[in-house]
Order: sequence, then structure tokens, then C-alpha cells
Amino acid sequence: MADMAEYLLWLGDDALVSAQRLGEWITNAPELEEDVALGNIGLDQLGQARALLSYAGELLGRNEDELAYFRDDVDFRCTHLVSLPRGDFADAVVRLLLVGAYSEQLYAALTTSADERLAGIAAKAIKEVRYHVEHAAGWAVRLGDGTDESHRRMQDALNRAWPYLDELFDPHPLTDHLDGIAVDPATLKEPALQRITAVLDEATLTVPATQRVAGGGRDGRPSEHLGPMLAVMQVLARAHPGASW
Amino acid sequence: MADMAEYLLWLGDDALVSAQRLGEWITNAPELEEDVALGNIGLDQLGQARALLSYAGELLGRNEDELAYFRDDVDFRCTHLVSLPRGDFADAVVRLLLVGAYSEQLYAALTTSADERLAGIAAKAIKEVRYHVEHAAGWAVRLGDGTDESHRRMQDALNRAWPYLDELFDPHPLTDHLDGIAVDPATLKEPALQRITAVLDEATLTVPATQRVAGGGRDGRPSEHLGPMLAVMQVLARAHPGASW
Amino acid sequence: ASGQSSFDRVIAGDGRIEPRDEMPDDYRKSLIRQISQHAHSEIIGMQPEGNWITRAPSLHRKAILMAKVQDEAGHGLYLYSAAETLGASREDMMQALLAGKARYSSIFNYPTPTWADIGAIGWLVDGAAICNQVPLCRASYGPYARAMIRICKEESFHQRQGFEILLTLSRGTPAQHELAQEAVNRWYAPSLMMFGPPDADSPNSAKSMAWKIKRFSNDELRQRFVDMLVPQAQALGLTLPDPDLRWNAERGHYDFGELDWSEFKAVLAGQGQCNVQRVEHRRRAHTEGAWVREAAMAHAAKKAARQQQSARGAA
Amino acid sequence: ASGQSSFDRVIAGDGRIEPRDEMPDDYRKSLIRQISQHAHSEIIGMQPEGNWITRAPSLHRKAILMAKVQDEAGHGLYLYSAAETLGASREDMMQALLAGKARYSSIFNYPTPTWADIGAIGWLVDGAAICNQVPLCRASYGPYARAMIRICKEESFHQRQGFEILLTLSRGTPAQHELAQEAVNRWYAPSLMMFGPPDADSPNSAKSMAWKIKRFSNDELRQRFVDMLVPQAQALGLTLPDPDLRWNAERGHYDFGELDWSEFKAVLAGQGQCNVQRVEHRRRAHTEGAWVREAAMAHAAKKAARQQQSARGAA
Repeated sequence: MADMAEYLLWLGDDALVSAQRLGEWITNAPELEEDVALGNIGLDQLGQARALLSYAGELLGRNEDELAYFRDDVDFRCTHLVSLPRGDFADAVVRLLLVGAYSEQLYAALTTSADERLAGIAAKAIKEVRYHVEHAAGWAVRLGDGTDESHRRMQDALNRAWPYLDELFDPHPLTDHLDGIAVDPATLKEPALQRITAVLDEATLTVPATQRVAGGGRDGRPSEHLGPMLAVMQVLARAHPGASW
Repeated sequence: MADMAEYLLWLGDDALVSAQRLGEWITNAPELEEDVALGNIGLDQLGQARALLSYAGELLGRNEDELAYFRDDVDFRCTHLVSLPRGDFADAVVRLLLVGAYSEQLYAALTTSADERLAGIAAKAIKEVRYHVEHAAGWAVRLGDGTDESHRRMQDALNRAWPYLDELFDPHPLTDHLDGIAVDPATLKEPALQRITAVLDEATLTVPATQRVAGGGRDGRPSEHLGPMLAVMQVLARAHPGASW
Repeated sequence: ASGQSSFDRVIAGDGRIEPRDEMPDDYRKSLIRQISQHAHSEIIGMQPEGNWITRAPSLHRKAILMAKVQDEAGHGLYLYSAAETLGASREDMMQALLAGKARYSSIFNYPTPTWADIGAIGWLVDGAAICNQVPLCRASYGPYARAMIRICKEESFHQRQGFEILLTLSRGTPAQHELAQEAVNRWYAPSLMMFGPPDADSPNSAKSMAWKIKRFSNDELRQRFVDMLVPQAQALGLTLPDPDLRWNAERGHYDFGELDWSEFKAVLAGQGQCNVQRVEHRRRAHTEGAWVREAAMAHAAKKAARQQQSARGAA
Repeated sequence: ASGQSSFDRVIAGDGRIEPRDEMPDDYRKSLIRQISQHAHSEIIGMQPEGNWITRAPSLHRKAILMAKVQDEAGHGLYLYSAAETLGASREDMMQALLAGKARYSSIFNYPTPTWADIGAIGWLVDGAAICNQVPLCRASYGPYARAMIRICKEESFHQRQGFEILLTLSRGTPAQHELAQEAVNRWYAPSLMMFGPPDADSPNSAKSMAWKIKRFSNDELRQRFVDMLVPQAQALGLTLPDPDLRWNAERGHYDFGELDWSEFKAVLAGQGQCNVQRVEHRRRAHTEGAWVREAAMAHAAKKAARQQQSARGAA
């Protein structure tokens, strides 16, 4: 049960932290239509986070808000990629594409999880995530194959994000303990990379040749960006411990 | 005594919040020499803040850290100008010039305050602030009269900051209650503006014709930027109430 | 002349004017002004609430707030489209906003220092907006009326959500209750001023009413709003900050105190706490997004050129 | 040939080589490599600590931390200057760093998730740096040795401040004590690795020692460091995370366990947690500052031209 809760935190924290970063985009998007679109995607991710954290919370005897607001950064289990600072719109598009392509494979595989509740969450999430990837892919192509500046910005953003991609697919003993329930992240890598590289090809972008970074998000070694992000996210809830909102 | 403490919070909070924003510049300056210079200025401001908040704290029965870390944004008394988001280097230069020119007049006047301790703090601060203004003026001229881009960025930054300048000089009943001790901010306006416009002239920059904003920082109506800034600044101290560091 | 008379006939018969119908120039201009101001208000109004998305105190509230701010972007989009049917261009309207030349509702120049402000904006500001807008669902210009129907539906959700936030705070800890009361203290008078100056000082109203764009006077709407608020405030357990507020059995309405219009005028004149910040925020987002919009256009042009070329190749 | 022999004579006599003295090409290159790496380490090393400036838990600690990070920028500047006396250009060195081609101390690729890391960096990382650097104050190249004297003075302040942070935490609340212990657990082994690979695997050391740039071997320095740490850890009330650590009366030193060099090599090869982040941060700051540096140069050129013109006018 502790393993299951831990696994739910992996997925839930990735979704929550992604949603929090997208929340920073609202009122800052390059056009109003995109404020709406990024808001939608953020809401989907937040919905996924709530379903996953609520489930984890039931196993741990805490509710979704206790998990979101009263854990420190070292207790979060998200990968580093999702907590990178907001950056420019190219960064947003690239991360949405990379995280989306991973999530698409992840949730597709989890629809057949032996844990029915998780399978149900995945079945809802997969539809949402497919749309997110489509949306990101559309922008990647427009910007990659747009102007010289947009091409350069996209390639730079891709180079910045790429070293963080591998962590998503790192194998981990936890998924072995959850055989039939969880998915070995390593098995998602090839199909996700196929999806990504197909988009990058169309976008006239080059797959970076950069080294991966160590990661460690799944094991309580969060990125340095998570702490300041949580400081803001949690400030009000923590100022009124035990209050209802 | 409450009035005196309140006045010390005006000055101390301006200094603290300025220092906090400059702290965000360290490791981000356009050249290493400027990391050093901005760090020095931030340290001066932090030193001023500590002297002022310690004094206020003695009157209020709280120490400097209780005042810095355990007040909410609505309890701060800083003007809006000092809490504006970091922005680019032109924003930093402009704010340093505007706040510095005000502080230069303020501390010069306070060196003759009937309150000896405040006069002493001012005597130390005035030397520091003169250097800050010199430093800002040097950059204002280099950037204003540098390239087309730097001129444009400086003028844009000036236009952004200007509406917030007037609040610094707003008269307030508080200083009437502290006759001989505090300074009527309105009396500082003309000499400060002279200093500023002389620099802007040399920098080939134009005094903006923009409207002022309402302000309200002295009366517990802080800018919307202060809350998120304090969320980060106070997060650790508040996570360990009563702890020593 | 036949156009003019057909316009008059439609108006007199409480019918709808549609984009291709002839209409007096003044009617068109007046509508463009009103609709674009309304659109700008939605867009600028995203900011005071957007300010709390990253800090919303529960995931439930964060989701509601994100959805609300997003709805406002959507409202802005409908309304710009409605204005476009009158021949205004979105680009021009946007440029006027960025240049500080266009008006938007002054209420969004007030700041949101606490979470309770999100409740107060929902309850009071959206509440006032609904009072203003429900009659607009019957406005004589079709695209505007239809946009307002959709917008009003969503606004009434928003108002209920604001009420709920305040109710939860009011019934929460003493600190939460105080946050709620303090926010209501700050937003009450500004929300009453959203109906515009007293009828005696409102030059545009008469014409708008004759054209059946506007259906009730500023003071009528304000009274309706106050009458609605009083019982809701009681349900909330919060006090409306007006010592002169009392039931007038003779009028069948609540009497209320004079409003301080000098502050309203100062905010309107650009001297509110956040006027500069709101426009600057929009300007920054617009400027930072320029490369994206340019790239999207460049890509569309490339794509069109390729399609044309391949069509030519096939021919 | 006379230059070569004068160089040998100075080295043999424990004298100082100065910038204009002749020196073997290898000596020059080796020094440039070492000094620029050291400079880069100071600059990159600002980041893991800079990470806590905005969140330092007291104003006293905030001031100390700002001063420390600022000192590091200063150290970087002295060291770049020392390297420039050997004919390297600061611009080239900086470009190599930004391009990811230059080395810097791997230790700064570890993250600082908690405030206690600031203490651990001061105590362990600065402590190791001092052990490494004190002998460099007698390095044969004058400008480097002089830079090191100044740097070592400041570093020993930094180390004491780090020790104080940990001491306060260790004696603080249980949560604070745990933060301190946990940070020491993470930084202990990496700090021992700062002395470089075991002597057997360290190809550059022999030459550096012959040239009297380096005075002690990696393993000698590491032993000295461990011997220094053990009593300090006892004073702190914290445990060093090495079960094999014990006094060896025969050797008159502490024995300690094998280090896991595979992790060291992975971090060195760019796969640490923060390698990408550190270089990217520097690159962003550099890129964002380009317009400022260009403007400063343009202004200087304008000013020079004006002065020349007015001099001509006067003539």
C-alpha cells in the first residue's frame, strides 16, 4: 500500500507541478486564444493531480490538500522537467510536448492496470493528454518552421529541456513491486521518442545530442526550482493550518 | 512611540524590500563586476533595514527577524516602487536611481533628526546611498547614451517606474506627529527631482509625462507584487516558528 | 432613408439589428465603444484574479479560479468578435488598450492583496456585472445580445463561487472571517460605482436607452444591486460598510449612503493603485508574444505557398 | 635556453615566476587550465548558494550569505585576472565555460535543497577548498599565489560561517538538527572527492608538483582534511556518514572508507543533478546582459570620440 501511494505520488506530483507552472502562464500567453488553451491544459493536469493525490491520500490517511500543501519539496516525487522555471513560450511548448508524449504512453499503458481505480483515472487522462500533445505538436511545427527567430528559440528551448527527458523513463524498483499495476517507465521510452522525433522532424528541429542529468525527483532529490515554487503555492494554506477554504 | 515605530517601518521596509529584490540579481547580473556591485548595494540596504527594524522592534517588543519574517504584506509599510518585479537591468538601474535620489535627500535631512539614534543611522546611510546614486547615474548615462537598444530599454524602464515615484514624496499625517524627528516627504521632492533630471539629461532620456498611481504602501495597501515576494522570503523562517538560525 | 426607417422599425418593435443591417453611424460607434470596453474589461479583469492562481489555498479553489480566469479570456474573445461584426478590428482595439487609450472597467484597477478579494470580486464585482449585463441580453444588437447571454450564464456561476468563498471564510477561523469582512469593506463601494455615475451626470445613457442598448438607468441598476446584496450579506454573516444602509418600507427599497465619487474619478483618470500595472502587464505579455504571433503567420504563409505549389504541380 | 635555465633556477630556489618571466609552454598552459578552472568554480559556485539568498531564514544570515556569494564573484575576478597575466583572455575563458567546454569543480553540480546545505557547503566544501588552496599560496607563479592568499583569508571566514550555521542547526529544534545531519550526509563524500582521484589515477599531479604549483598529493590533502573534520564533527554533534571512519594510532591518522568514484565520474562527465542547470543559468545571465555590455562599449567609444574632437577643437 505504501508502494501504491508512492507510485500515485509520482504521477500526481508530476501533474500538479505541471499545472502550477501552466498557471503562471495565464494572463501571460502570446495571444488570448492561448491563455484559454493553456488554461484548459492546466485544468486537465490539475484534475489528474487531484484524482491521483486523492487516491494516494486515501491510502496514506491524508486528503489531497494535505498532500499538496503540507509536504516539503523533498517529499514531492515529481521529475525535474516539470519544475523548471516558466521560461518563454518555446519552453512551454517543448515541455508540453515532451511530458505529453511520455504521459500519453504512460496513461495508455495504465488503462489496463490491475488496479481498477488507477485504470479509470488513466482512461480519463489519456484522452486529455492526447489533446495536449496535439496542441504542443501544432505549436512546435508552427514555431520550428516559422521565422528564423522562432526556429532558434524552439531549438534553444529543446536543447534546454532535453537533458531532463531521460529521467521520465528511468527504471525504478518501485514499479517492479507493483507488477501488473504500475508501468516500467523504461518501456515507454521508445514509443514516446518516436512520437517526439516525428514532431521535431516536421518542425525542422534537431534532436539534441546533449548529456542527460542525474534527476532524482522520484527519490526525494527535487530540482532546486521546486522549493521556491512551493513557497508561493503553499504560502496561504500554511499560514492558516487546519482551516477550510 | 507607536508613531516612531511606524516611521521606522516606512524606512526599514523600503530598505529591506529593495535589498530583497537586489538579492534576486546576484548571479544574474550582466557582468561579474556588477554582481559584486549590486551585491554591495544590496548589503548596504540590508544593513540599513536591520538598523531601522531593530530600532522599530525595540519600540514594539519584537526583534528584527520577527518584523521581517512574521509580518504579512498588509503589515509592511514600503512604497510600491521597491516591490516591483525584478525586470531587466534597465529597470534595476532606474529604480536604484529614483529610490536612491529620494533616499539621498531623506537621509541627509534625517542626519539632523531630534532622535539621535535615527540621526546616527542616517549619517551612516547617507554615505552609502550617495554611492548608490553615483553608481546608478553612471549606468543611466552609459545605457541612455549607449546603443539604440539600450536607450530604448532605459526609456521604457523609466516610463514603467515613473508613475510610482510620486508615492515616495506623498505627505502623510505621521510625519506631522513626529515634528523634528521625521521629515515631511514632500520637502524632499524638488531636490530629488533635480538630481534625477540632471542624470536623465546627461543620459539623453526624457522625463515621462505619465500619470502617477495611487500608492498606499505607507497605509497597509501594498502592491500586488509584495505578497509573492514575501512568500519566498519568509518560507523557511515560518516553517520553523520560534527557531534560531 | 429606407435603411434608417427599417432600423427605427426594428428598434421600435424590440427586434434585433444584425451585422449586415443598416444602422446609424452613432449607433455603430456607440456599440463599438461599449463592446470593446467590455471586452477590455474581461481581459484586464483576468489579472487581479490571476494574481491568486499560484497561491489558491486548496486544489479545488485553484481549479475553480483557473477556470474562471480562463472563462474571462473566452468572454473577451466573444466580445471582440461581436465588435468585429461592426467593422472594428481586434488588432486596433488591442492597440488602443495597450496604448492606454481605451477604457476598461475601473474596478480592475483595485488590487487583490488577500485571498478574500477573490471571493469579494466574485460576489460583488461579478454580481454588479450581472445586474448590468442581464438587461444587455435583450440589447438591440444581435451579436452583442447573444454574447451576453452566454457570458451571463457563466458570470452567475462565478458569482455563486465568490459567494461560496466568502461564506467559507466567514464561517472559518476568526482570521478568515476578518479577511472576508475586510475584503467586503474594500470592494463594496467600488462595486456600486460600477453602474456608472448618478443618472444626472451620465450623458451617454439617454441615447443608449432610446436605442435599446441599455434598458435601465445607472441608478435603477444600482438600487436593484443593493437590494439584492443586503439579504446575501446577512446570509454570509458579513456587514456591508455603509452606516446609512436601511430598509425604506415606503420605497420598497434599501436606502444607502452617498458614494465618494472623487475616488472613482481619480481611479478613472488613471490614478488607481493598479492602472499602470494592469496595462503594463498586458503590454509585456503582448510584446513577449510578438515572435510567436509572427511565427504563426509566417508558418501559415509558408504552408499556403506549399499547397499552392503542389496544386500547381498537380494541374 | 638561458630562459629555461633561469626558470629552473627560480623553481629550484622556491622563488616566484612573474608574468614577464620566461616559462615553459607546458607550465603556462597547465597554469591557465588550473587557474581558469578555479575561476569558473568560483563563478558557478555562486549558484548553489545564491539559491538561498532570497530565502535565508534571518536577516543576519541573509547578509552573511549575500556577502559570501559576492566574495565568490570577487574571487572569480581575481583569478581571471591572474590567468590573463598568462595571456589567456577573459572573454575566451568565459566563452569556453558557456559552451560547456571548460571544467569547474564538480561539487557545484550538487543541489542545495535545504538551508542546511548552505552550512554544509561552508563547512565541508570551503573546508576542502582551503586544504587544497593553502598550499597554493606558495605556488611558484606569483599572481596565482597572491590571489590565493587573499582568497584563502576570505574562505576561512566562509568556512567558519558554515560551521556556525550547522552548529546552530545542530543545537536547534529536532527538525533543524535533522536538516543539518542530512546535509552533512549528502556533502561529506563529495567534499572528499574534491581533492581529485586517488594519487594512482591522477596523471597531472606529478608535473604540477615538480613545478611547485601543487605541493601535496591528492591523497595527502584528503587525509589532512579528514583528520581536521573528525573533531569538528564532534564539536558540531553531527555524525560523518562513514562506518569505516576510525582513529589509526599507528598511522597517527583517521582511516576512512573507500569512496564511490563511479558517481564522481558520472558527475564529472556532465550527468550530475545540476550540470546542465548551472551552465544554462550562466548562459542566460550572459545572454540577457549582452545589450548592457554592448551599450557600455558603445558609450565608451562615443565618449572617447567626443574627447578627441574637443581636444582637436582646442588645438
